[in-house]
Amino acid sequence: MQLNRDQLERAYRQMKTIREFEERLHIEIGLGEIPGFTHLYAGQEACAVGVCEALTNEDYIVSTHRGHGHCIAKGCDVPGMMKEIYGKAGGLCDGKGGSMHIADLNKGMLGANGIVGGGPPLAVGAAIAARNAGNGRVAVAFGGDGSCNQGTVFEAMNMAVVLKAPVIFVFENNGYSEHTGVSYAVGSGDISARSAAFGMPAIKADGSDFFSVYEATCEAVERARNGGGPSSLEFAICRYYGHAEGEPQRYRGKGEVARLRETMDCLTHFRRKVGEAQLLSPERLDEIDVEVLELIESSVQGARTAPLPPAEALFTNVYNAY
Amino acid sequence: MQLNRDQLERAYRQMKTIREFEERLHIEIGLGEIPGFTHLYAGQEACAVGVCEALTNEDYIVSTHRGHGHCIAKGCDVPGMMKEIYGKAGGLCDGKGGSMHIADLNKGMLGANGIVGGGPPLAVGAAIAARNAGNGRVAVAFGGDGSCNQGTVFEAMNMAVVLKAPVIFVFENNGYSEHTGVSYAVGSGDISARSAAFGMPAIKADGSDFFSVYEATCEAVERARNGGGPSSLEFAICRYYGHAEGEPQRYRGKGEVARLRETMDCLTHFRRKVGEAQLLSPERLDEIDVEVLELIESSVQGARTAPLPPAEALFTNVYNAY
Amino acid sequence: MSIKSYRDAINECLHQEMERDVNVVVFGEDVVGGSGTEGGKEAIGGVFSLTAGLWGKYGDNRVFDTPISESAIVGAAAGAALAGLRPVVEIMFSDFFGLCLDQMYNQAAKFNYMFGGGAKTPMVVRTTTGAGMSAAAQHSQSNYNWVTNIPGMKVLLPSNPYDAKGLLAAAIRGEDPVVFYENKLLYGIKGEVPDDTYVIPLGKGNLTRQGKDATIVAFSRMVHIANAVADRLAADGITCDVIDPRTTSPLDEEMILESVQETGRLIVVDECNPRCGLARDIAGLVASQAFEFLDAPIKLVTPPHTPIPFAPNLEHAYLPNEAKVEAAVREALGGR
Amino acid sequence: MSIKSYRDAINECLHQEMERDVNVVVFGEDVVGGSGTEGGKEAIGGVFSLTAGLWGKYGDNRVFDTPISESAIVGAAAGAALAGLRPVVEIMFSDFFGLCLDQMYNQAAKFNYMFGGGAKTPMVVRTTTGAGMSAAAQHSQSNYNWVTNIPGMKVLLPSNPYDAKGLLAAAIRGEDPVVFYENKLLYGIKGEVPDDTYVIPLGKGNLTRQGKDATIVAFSRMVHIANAVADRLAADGITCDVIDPRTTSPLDEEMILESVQETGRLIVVDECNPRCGLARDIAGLVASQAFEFLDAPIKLVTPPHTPIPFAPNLEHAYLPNEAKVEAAVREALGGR
Ligand SMILES: Cc1ncc(C[n+]2csc(CCOP(=O)(O)OP(=O)(O)O)c2C)c(N)n1
Ligand SMILES: Cc1ncc(C[n+]2csc(CCOP(=O)(O)OP(=O)(O)O)c2C)c(N)n1
Ligand SMILES: [Mg+2]
Ligand SMILES: [Mg+2]
Repeated sequence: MQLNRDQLERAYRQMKTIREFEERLHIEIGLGEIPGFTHLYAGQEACAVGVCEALTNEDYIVSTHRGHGHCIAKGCDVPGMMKEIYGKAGGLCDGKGGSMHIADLNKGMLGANGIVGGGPPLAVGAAIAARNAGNGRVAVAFGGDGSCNQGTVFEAMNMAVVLKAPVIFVFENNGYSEHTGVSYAVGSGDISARSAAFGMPAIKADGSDFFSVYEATCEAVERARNGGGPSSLEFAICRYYGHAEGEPQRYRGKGEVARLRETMDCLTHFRRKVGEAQLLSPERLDEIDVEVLELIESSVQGARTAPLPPAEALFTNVYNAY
Repeated sequence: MQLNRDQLERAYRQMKTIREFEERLHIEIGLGEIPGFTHLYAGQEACAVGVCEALTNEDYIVSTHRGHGHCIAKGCDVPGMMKEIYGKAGGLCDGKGGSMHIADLNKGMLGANGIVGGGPPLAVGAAIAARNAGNGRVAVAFGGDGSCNQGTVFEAMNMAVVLKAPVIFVFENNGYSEHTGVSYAVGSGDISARSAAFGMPAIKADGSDFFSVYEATCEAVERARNGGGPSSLEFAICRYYGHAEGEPQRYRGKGEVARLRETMDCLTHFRRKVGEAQLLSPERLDEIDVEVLELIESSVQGARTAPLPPAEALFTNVYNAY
Repeated sequence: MSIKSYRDAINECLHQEMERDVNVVVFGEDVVGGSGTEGGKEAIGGVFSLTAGLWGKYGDNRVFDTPISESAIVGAAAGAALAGLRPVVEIMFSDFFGLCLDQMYNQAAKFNYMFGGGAKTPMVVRTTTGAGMSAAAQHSQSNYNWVTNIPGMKVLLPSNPYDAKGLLAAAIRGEDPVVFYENKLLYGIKGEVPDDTYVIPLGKGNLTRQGKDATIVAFSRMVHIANAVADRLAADGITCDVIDPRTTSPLDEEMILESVQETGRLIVVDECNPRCGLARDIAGLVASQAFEFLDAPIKLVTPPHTPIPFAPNLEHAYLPNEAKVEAAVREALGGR
Repeated sequence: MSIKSYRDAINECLHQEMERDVNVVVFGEDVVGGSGTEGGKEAIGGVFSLTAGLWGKYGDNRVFDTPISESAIVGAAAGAALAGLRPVVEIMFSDFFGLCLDQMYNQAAKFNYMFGGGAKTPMVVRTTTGAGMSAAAQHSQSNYNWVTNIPGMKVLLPSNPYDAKGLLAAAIRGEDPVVFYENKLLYGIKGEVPDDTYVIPLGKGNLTRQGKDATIVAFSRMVHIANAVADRLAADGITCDVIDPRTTSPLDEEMILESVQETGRLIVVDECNPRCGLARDIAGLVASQAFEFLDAPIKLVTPPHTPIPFAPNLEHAYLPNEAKVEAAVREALGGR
């Protein structure tokens, strides 16, 4: 589980890419450039990247309405994502899915999902496929603290235990489901204990610390690959923006977001840790920052200038064959 | 929680009534007298009666596909039940519901339910109504070991905790959901621990012992009436007949049912306990037995000779007002 | 009487009905907003602000947030209704009905029938419907055809602020389960709405335009399209009846059949996907019960048999619009 | 070729498809039966015995029982399909779709569209449909109209053993999600079924009777009623086309429209509740696309807009039957 230099650089690059992708979207949405509902992942980067760094390209993930981070962490093409979110031809889904349905099956990214709790049953299925193929793949079901109250999620956890399916249920606990606090909506308040009661190991970790996330995930992945069945991981993290863009966040504490950005920022943590351990130099990280910003800028330009999806796209892909 | 003589007699009478009702249905179904699917409650009587003895007429219960016992224990009219199960006019639901939908709202019996997991959300609602009315009523959601894997049941438990609703979730663990064993289908194997993980007290007791069931329920009812929110009760019990009538039970152990009838019978237990404690005499119990058999016989005769529902009943009761 | 938005008309109705009857309760995800947060309750007041101010007036027991548990929300409404309350619950998007339809289909809608009468289940499921906001495939759908199919459910589709208030009041005061579909694109439209309470009887359509050449039946937002087309055609000397049935179940069959008897031509405009949607339902009604009055093929204007695409240009092509409806009417009139 | 029951035809198909393709897996509640019991696995072999013998041949990984978790069953099928398997899952009664429709409606059916192509979701949801067993309001319903409404879902309604085997094979070998509705009352009927595997293309109707006076379109068990009526009327010199569309989506519109063009009269017999069901769907199709060929009002024979009553006499009155269909045909023929 020792991370080499390449891995650390990739991890930082991905976290930074997610951050800048979302910061830029925040601006673009404000300018009215982006159609539809968009849920930004800014603040939660260490979670997506820590989890996906423990996976291979062949492993599966199912995502949520807040899916950009998971996409980038799983290696999806960033300019293609931007086009998708702009609803343009050449987007990851040819502009037909948008932010809430962004997917790339070739990367094992089985889709963002507009249905809270829609993903975990899919992950159980993908895990069964992996089990049957004996290919050692695992499936990760991302979800939020709010999703853990949805019946489908409980069903999926129980079924994964019953079938010993190599699934990892990741709960990103950012404290809110829309405008409701986790302390209100989650009976017992303890998501992990609920998972554990279905008969699977359940670990809690600091989701703003890439290394904690990565380690917890590696353990769960190893168990899953070795036939040990499902695990549950709960990561405490913070959401920097509103539930969806355009939402005034009046339910948040005074100065809460500023404080979180100040004290809990995963990029700052990462920089400090790799700096202290002399693993990556600030200069190298700064270089990456510049490259990331260039990528985001060119992605936005690419998306803006991309053509609209052709009219006939309305009618295609309903069936594979009729 | 001390039971007086009347209560004990009533409890015995109800358990015996359920037993004889089901034994007789078993025969009638064999004779082809009863239409549809019927799930017999024989063997589980102490559970329904122990729970309902802790309730008043005003409290609510929601039942399952295996609902006859809950009905009788809640005080529903036995001849009316028999007519209903025969699909006759004058049945508890005018012959329109049948065994799987038998109900009597005047007795707080909100219906058997053909949907596994259909009932618990209803119980939460009834409990909210009680909470708002401040009338001290509670709602009991009966369910089986198999039902505890249904997402709706988890949702209901969590919501009851969140809303501090006076609900009692009763899991009658008879070891089987249809032809599947509880050890296979329930991840962790521990239904109560799963309830507890939602943040409510969860108690296990011997479901073949009326007194254990009654005591556990009293405790939960008291908590609920006093604003203490939901509880979960898991009772280990045995089912004497097949999942539904006509099913050969090849999944059961050799001689399992005979052994259970021999060693775990709730009526035998009850008789022994009240005998040892000299609370009710065997003679009195024998008298009750005779009365019960008479009631069942006359109910069957009444059902057989009752007229069919009138043709226009097809069209009534779809709406209260159109 | 004053000018109010569709949103405000609904909110006002909720306030007045809660005031009128202590048994009316409101719950759902974020209908209060802010539960369990530092900002505190009603920090937000409902995702689409339909329930704003209710908690402040009626308190915790009558207005409360729930976890994300659609089945339990609808089921709790049904159980509470059986036990004497009149719950008005919110399912944020009707697209989520696939998670909670059982509680409508097998429970609430059937109690009265299965129990042989005597079961009152006065509950309202408020939900949103309709495309046009680039909300993509899972947040834009129209599925009132499913619920219309369920005996025992009443289905309401207000197309304007006046109807929204009056139909909702009728739903809340009735004894049957109701699904009340609010069109997201209509929240901002304005119209005359009495300040006092009033009830629009369920099953009575609204003849929004009168004419003699063709009958246009349209649902929810489509009514506005139909009206605009009727107005434009009137300038060309073609006049149409436009019928807004307002409720799909019960349905004002009489109004539709009588109109077709006069005009001999029917155009149905509906946002459901075409197969087994409301357009074919109405067409089937008329083709079986007023066939002899029909002078031309029935014209159906619906989206195609595809999911709803995200890209705005595709979504626009997906939806019925004035041009499509006008073309359909002209075709029904043999190319006039 | 030999005589097999509808049940055995389905079971044989499952055996052959599992043999043919290692990616075919079967799971659901009690499809093996006996998991976690003393009697042991396959002590039972599926509640309706459709999956008997599969576990014994193909083992734990390919045939397994699940907990009572309909959403997770259908969702796991969709996820497994995306990841390369061809799951055939069982939802014991389609009446339970209110619990798991989301995974068909918002997930499986939409992947390919939402993801801009490239998503194959070859999965089959086998389920039961139909009244007539006194199984009452929650175990007798016909809801294939809902699923027919969903773009991306294919919907199969075999009416006989031959179709059951051939349609199921086509479903399993296709790349799209399919709901396969088995009529409980047909399990015992027998017919000629080839021993080898074969495929019936989806979207091709079956003309089960040929005639010139009227077209009867009927679904699932209703096909047998329609055939019997056609035979009886033939003795009176009235001949009918009887069309069994076999699949409601895709639908063989051509066969229906062509037949009506010849006969000028349409009767639709369907077991869905009437509103937004298949009867009005077909009527809407014909009234909009073959209106000029119609010589009489379209006749629809369906149950009433009520839940399904338990009492056998009421259930009998609820269902379409030969007398009702014959009366409808004669009425369409102006009382002949
Ligand atoms: C079934 C369903 N119910 C409700 C919603 C509306 N909704 C979207 S996201 C969300 C909150 C989810 O909270 P959480 O799981 O904590 O994820 P987060 O937004 O915090 O990432 C809700 C209620 C939905 N999309 N799907
Ligand atoms: C939603 C749903 N799924 C499946 C069924 C079929 N079914 C009826 S009872 C049952 C088993 C229930 O087991 P359990 O909860 O243990 O109750 P028991 O039969 O033992 O009383 C099943 C699978 C159903 N009726 N409803
Ligand atoms: Mg959250
Ligand atoms: Mg059981």
